[in-house]
Amino acid sequence: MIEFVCPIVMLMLIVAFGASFVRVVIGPSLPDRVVALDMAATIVVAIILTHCIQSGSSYYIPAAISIALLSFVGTVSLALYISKGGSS
Amino acid sequence: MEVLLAIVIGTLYTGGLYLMMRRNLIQLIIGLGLLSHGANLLIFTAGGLRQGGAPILAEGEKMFATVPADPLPQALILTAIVISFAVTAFALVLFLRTYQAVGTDDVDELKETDT
Amino acid sequence: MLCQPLEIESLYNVQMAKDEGLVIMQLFITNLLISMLWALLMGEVSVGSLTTGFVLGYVALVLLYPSTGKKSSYFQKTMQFIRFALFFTKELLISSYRVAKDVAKPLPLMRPGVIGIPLDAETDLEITMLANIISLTPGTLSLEVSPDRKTLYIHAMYVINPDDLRREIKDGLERRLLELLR
Amino acid sequence: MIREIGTSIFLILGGMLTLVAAVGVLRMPDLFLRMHAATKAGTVGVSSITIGVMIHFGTITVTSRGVLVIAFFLLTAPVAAHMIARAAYHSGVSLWLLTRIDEWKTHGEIGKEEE
Amino acid sequence: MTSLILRTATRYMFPPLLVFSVYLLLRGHHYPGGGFVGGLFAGSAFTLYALAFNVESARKLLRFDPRDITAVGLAVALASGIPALFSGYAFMTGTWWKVPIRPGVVIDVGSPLIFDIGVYLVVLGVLLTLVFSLGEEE
Amino acid sequence: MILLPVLPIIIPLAGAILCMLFRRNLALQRDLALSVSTLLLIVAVGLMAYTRDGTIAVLHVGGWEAPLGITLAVDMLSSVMLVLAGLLAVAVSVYACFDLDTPRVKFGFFPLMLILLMGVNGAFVTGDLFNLYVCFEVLLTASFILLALGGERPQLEGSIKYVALNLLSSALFLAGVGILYGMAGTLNMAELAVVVQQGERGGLVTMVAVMFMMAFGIKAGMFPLYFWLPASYPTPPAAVSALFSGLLTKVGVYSLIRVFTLIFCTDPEFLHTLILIGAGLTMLSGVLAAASHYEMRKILSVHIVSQIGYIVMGLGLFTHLALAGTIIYLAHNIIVKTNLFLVAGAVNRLKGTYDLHKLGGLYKERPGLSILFLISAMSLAGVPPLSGFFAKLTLIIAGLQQEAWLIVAVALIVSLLTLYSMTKIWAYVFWKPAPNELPDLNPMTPAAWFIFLLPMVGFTVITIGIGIFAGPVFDYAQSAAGQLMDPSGYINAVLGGGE
Amino acid sequence: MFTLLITCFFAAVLAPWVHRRVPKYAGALLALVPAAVFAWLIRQLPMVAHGHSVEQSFQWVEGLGLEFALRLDGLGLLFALLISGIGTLIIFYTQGYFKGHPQQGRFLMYTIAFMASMLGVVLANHLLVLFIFWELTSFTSYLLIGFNHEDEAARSAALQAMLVTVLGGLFLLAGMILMAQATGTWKLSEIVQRGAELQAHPHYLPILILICIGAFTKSAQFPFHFWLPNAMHAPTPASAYLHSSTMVKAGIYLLARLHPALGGTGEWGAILTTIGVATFLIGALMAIGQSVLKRLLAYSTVSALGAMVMLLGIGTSGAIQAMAAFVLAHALYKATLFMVAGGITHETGETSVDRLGGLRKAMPFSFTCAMLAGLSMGGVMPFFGFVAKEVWLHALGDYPLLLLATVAVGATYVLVGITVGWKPFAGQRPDGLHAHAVPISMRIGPLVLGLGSLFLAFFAGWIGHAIVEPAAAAIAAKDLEVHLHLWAGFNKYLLMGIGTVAIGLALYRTRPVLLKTGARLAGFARFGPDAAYRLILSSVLKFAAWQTRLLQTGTLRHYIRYAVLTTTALVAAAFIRAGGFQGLENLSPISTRIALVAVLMIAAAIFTVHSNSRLRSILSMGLVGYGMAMLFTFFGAPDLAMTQLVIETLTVILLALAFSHLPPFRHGSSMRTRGTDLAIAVGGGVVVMLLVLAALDVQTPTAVSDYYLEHSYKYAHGRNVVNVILVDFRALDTLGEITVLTIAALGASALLKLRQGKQEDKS
Ligand code: NA
Ligand code: NA
Repeated sequence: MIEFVCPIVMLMLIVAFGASFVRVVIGPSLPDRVVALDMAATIVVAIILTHCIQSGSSYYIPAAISIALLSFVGTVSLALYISKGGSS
Repeated sequence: MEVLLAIVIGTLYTGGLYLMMRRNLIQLIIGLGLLSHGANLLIFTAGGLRQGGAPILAEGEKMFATVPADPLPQALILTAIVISFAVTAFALVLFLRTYQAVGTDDVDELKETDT
Repeated sequence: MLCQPLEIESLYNVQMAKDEGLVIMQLFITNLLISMLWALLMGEVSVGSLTTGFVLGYVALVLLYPSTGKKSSYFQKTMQFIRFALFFTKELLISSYRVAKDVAKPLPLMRPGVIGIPLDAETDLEITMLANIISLTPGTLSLEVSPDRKTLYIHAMYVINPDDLRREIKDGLERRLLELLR
Repeated sequence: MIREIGTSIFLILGGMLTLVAAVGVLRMPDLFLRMHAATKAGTVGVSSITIGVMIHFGTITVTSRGVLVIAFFLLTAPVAAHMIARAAYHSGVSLWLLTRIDEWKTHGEIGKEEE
Repeated sequence: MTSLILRTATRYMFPPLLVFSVYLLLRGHHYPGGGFVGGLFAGSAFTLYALAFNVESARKLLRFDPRDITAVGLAVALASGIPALFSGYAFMTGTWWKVPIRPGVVIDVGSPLIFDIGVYLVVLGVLLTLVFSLGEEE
Repeated sequence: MILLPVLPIIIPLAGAILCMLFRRNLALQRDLALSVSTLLLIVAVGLMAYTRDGTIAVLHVGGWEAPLGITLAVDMLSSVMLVLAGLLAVAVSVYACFDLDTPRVKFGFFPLMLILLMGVNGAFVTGDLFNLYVCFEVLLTASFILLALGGERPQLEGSIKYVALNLLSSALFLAGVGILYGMAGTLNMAELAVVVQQGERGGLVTMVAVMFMMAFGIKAGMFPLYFWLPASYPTPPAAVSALFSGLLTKVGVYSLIRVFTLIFCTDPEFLHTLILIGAGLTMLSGVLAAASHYEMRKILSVHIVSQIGYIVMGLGLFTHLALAGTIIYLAHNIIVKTNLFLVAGAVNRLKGTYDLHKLGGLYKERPGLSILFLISAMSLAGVPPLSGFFAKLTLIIAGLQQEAWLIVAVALIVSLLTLYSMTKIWAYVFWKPAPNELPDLNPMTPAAWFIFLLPMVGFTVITIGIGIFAGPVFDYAQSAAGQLMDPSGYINAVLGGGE
Repeated sequence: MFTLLITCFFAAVLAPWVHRRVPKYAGALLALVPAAVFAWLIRQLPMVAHGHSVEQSFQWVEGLGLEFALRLDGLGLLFALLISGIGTLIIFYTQGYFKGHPQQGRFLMYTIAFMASMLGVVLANHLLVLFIFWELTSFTSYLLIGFNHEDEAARSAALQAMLVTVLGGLFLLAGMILMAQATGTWKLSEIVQRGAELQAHPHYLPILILICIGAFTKSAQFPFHFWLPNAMHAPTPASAYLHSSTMVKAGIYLLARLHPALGGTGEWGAILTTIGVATFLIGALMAIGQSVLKRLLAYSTVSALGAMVMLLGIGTSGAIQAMAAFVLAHALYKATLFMVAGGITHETGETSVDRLGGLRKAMPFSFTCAMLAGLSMGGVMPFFGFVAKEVWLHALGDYPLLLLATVAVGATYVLVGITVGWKPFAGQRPDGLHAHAVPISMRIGPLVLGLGSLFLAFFAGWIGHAIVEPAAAAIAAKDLEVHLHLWAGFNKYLLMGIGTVAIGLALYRTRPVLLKTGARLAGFARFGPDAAYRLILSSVLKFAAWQTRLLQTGTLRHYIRYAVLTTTALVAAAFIRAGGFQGLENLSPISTRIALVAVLMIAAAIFTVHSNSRLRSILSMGLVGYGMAMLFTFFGAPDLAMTQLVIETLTVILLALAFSHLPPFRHGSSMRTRGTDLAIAVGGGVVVMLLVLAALDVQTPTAVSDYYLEHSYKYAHGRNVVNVILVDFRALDTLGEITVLTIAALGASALLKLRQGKQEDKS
């Protein structure tokens, strides 16, 4: 069952990643792109977690935690950059 | 699969090289970034792709049951990633200082030392 | 000053009476210990055994603690917490569902707007938790706390009547949250 | 078997919600609306997948880490959204055409001066 | 300019981040992680603090000059290669000691672990040196 | 051999760490740098003595025998390079005490210099291809900073080109390493040599070899990849330029030699011919560029390029004698070029400029300094019986033996043009009367001046010494070249289980 | 001999010190050194005259076959005697010439060093040793010509002389090496015995040409003669020594020395005779029109050198004898004339003959010496010049044209002799020309040599037997008898000699006309070799500047282009050479998720490149990083995925921190530039792609990794093999890596702090 579900979910997630990707590309404003990138990071976490199930190994979870935490720090720094009037 | 990844690597190198030939310092940095991605992926691909598990021995086991991914390229890439991060960080500061000292970020204008 | 940095000692400046807080903490730790003991007794440290142990421990504490002659809000808080968690989970699910619906819907049906909510929450923790929970609940998203810390500006997807929305948040979310935290 | 079903349900739920969030980010007309989608559906989606993982492995280590992932997401997603929102607002990102009311603008002028 | 919400969130995220970094460091030999990622995490925690508050308070929180941390880390990493010499082995040969942490439980502590601690300190120091000095740039 | 081969790496590292810890005590840093350099020299001489009879000093770092861990292997070529690096370090440390501005020292000149040495030495001793990459990055990063540290416009502009091209080179290098690992499944150079020799698809290995040629070619400063060098080398203070000119490009050359004698010698018809063509173009292009400059450091810098051509020529000829010539040339060039930069620095210290048009009359004012310059300059030009003569002579004999007429003709013409450039400096700076009397900028006491000149005197003595004792020097070079031409000794020492 | 050379060099090094200690008598003291050499040589005379030679040899560079081998035979002795004898006198002369000059010590140093080098040239018995000393003479001559280094003309003359002679030296070196390879020995004494072998060798002609060019440049043969007159910027003692009697004869010496090995063939005769005659005539022709004393002498020297080459080219026994005798005669009179000319200029400050006159009263001594030398030069009885000319004419008996030329040129020698030896002293002294007698130290040299020209003629027989004969024998490599006579009887050659003198006198009469013609001839100098030298030098410099401008453009893009293009071209060449791929079969099947990620990565990379906004670019690169992380995840690399993500984010943070201080993208390149760049970049990308596929084509088992996987837990106590590699198997890499990190941070913070410090300084 899981062998069947995982690839489907994985494909959904990659499509989702593609959607965020498009938003990063089309913007239009800088915050839009940052939001999209943050979304992409979230999706990467989801993908990594799904891969954990698919491959049956839990070693990737720290990677998921890492990105969960660090994408936040990254987003904050970009947000602060925008707040300071940073241009694109 | 490898052919596909080779194309990705080629694209990354192409993009990196192209950006390094642009006139902005920042594009130079980004170019270096793409180049380093390309190099890492290259090591990964050339080292042989195994869709096996991670090279981590499970708790309580003494031997790998199935052949996992090749750990050596991974270690090499880790080192390379870190080095490229360090160098990128320094280059960034260098470019920042250059911009402040010279007053331009146009690489084409930075030619005083060559003449 | 707003950006006054805090010393590391004050990182957990939980706004509670000190002795009361200590008691709650003691009880919680006791509860945890009981749960671990249970897991060890069962010979299997797993999510299931620990949860069972915790529930058992809680029941035991509820039964045994009054016999010490003391009183604690631990039990009340725990129940409040559980209730809040359930409420929050429900809101989360609803909000996700709403988003799914909205994403599928034609756009012109939305009526977004930015409104300000007067705050009863005072401490940093209260304000932050409120803002976060607002962001995670359906149709609303926290934007900014006013510099005087009296107003929270939020973005809402469906602003039919701003005052209704304000009331809904103040009576629903803020009240429950402050109950739990105070 | 039950475990497997549970895992699958949470996995599918999570995948769908994440997809919804991403489509929302793509489709919604303005930044704030996009953030609604990303923050809520995204967080719930990834949390759901995490629960799936927790159920699948069922060990204490995986569960505790899963809890950690969820907790971090619940804590960070709204804060990040808030940071972007205020940054966007300050940098003058325009609201959607149909936005009805903007109290921040009317009230906020005073606050801005104070800063 | 900083946000109250961010500051509060940072205060609550900071200790877990540090703990997580140490976890990554210590478990790195057996599980994904290690000194490098661990150090980056510790550094990220301080970076977040510097972003949420300011560089000065982050420096105060750190107490040591990040450059000193770097140097000490490098020294630790280098020194981890030396114990082997006393036993007549080549430089950097792993030396392992059995350390009883509880009765009946003995863990292996080796010079590679010390090396990894050095890496952790270096990475922490480096990241903070970069972030602090860039953040202080006018 | 549990320690010796790794000492050239860890001694400077330890020194650098101490310097970093005592960030504020500049005097201590200076003393540390000097003592560490001296120690390095002693260690290098020790290694040289150890490897003198053809033994190869092998250390399996971490006790992991080759090809599992990183194996350090010091042969005669390595040890001579180590000795030269040590000499240079001592000289530059002494010189730097006088010539460097306080801000530069304050912001870490000495630790950076030591780290640079660590990288350089590491490149000389390592027997592992990826470790070589790491060593390159160490020395490159240190050099980036040393270059840019002045913060002046030319230094920054120069370092941008330097950084960009050297990072490009690193990317090529890394790609080469990755591909070679993919092909051979090992990173140990000795084992790579074995695998590549046995491999069936030598042609594809040649492709990788070209990548390495390019990567090292950029670092070595070969045509048409050298343009970062004239843009950057003349910009920092003389102590730094001297360090760079003496060591950095030479590491590139060393790596070329190492890799193209040990691993990629399956297709010399293609590869070594390419190297030979590159060598010719390099020496010609460099010397022509030198002829068109009127700034002391610039002339010296582009001459580095030209000299690289000579050094690489021996590798391109790929005979025993030619490699011996390359080794002598390498040693000669490190000493002489460094010395010329130091003298240029001394001139600048006196007169505040490197511009040939603005300088003059120094022969009258400073005969001692003039003679130091003249001897080194003539040695560079190949005037007998100084070191440069024997280096060139060996290469030319080797070239004529191979009937490589064209490269010999180029080499001879270039040596004439080198003479032209050197006499140009001599005529403008020392002979010509000063256009307007420039006062001594930094008056020094005679004692200080003497110590300041000491490194230069030392190098000059060595230049003459190599000429006079050309016999033993040549014998050493020939034995070293023998080790390179027949790498089986190296391979056996590394793979044979060591001690 | 070795000791002699060492002593000489040592004396040279000590000269400045000696001068400082005893400024007044430095010359006299130092002259003792060459005098001692001379004495030693005289003692060897009998032995050498009997056909023996003195040899000495030390190993120097065994591996190269380089021995420090010296050999004194007849030829060497002739030259060595001249070098040390005239050297003694010149050094003594210097004492007066440079009286009170602060740099006299330096001059003495150069001169003695030169002398030692020159001795080395004629004593060397090893090609390379000869070459080494040969180059040293060029180098010391550079220092001597440029002695008045504040004078621009002196510097450029010094450079010219050096470039020309060193250029020749390089040809010579190549020739010597080829010769050694052809004969299998470096030893001159052995090479001269292998003439036949050498002449049969396919490299014979190249060797001959290379060596001739070397000799011709040194000996100022046409078309390389131009440097010699220009070298007259040297102080007179140097000119007298180097440019008349010694250095310029090094080339002659070399040709003479190699005559047994190379000579006797048609090529040898043709080359040497042609060039020799041309030089002989051109030198004489140019001498006619000169009025500057030293240039006049210089051109006549050029001519004389041509004569020597010509005689060598003829190569008969007679010609060789004549050459040897002429070398001696020429050295004696030419050095004298130079020294006298130097004396005149020293005392009057005047350089042109035509502004001189009537000095006989003021400088009677110089007048005497000048007359002695002038007469010898003119070939008048009873001077040694006459003796030499007799033999010379004899030797040319079979060559009527050359005889004619010799008579004509001989007449110009007469003219020169009179112009230098008579003209300044005769007639009226021009107004304002002050003169004193030269000091004693400046008298000895001219006197000894002038008288030598006279007395040697009377001992011609003995000289012929003791000195000329061994030299000629060495040149010819066979025993021959030399009979020199002051009076050889009344024959046609005597008549010719007398005729020569007569024509010379007539020429002197018409000198004003000749000068005008000469001035007109000088106009042709624009097309002469001197002009060619300047043209070549300036063209080389122009070309150098052009190529430097062309390549070193200062634009980073161009440098990257060169690098990428070269790499692309060469790798592609290697690929074609390798014959493409052969076994790309064992590729893994394509999985959808990886294909999707790959496509997204390519798209992200393209957008990174294409974006015209820096932040968009950075964010897209972040997406590439995420893609990398996903690939790492799919292919079993959790550590990598984690690190990649963390680094990616941190890079973005650092960039965001730095961006506040950097401007947005402003500068675009033209469409065409971008197109070219893109094409080049694509080339680079394709090459890398090919390389990856090449790596996959050569799949080999990865033994190292298998060991790691098997043993990392057992021996390194770690389950995470990647981490074990990093901290144990390859910990040294990691140590290097953290060092890079450390200094990068150190450097970045230093750069930033430096600026802050600078701003504080300003305010
Ligand atoms: Na997030
Ligand atoms: Na492979």
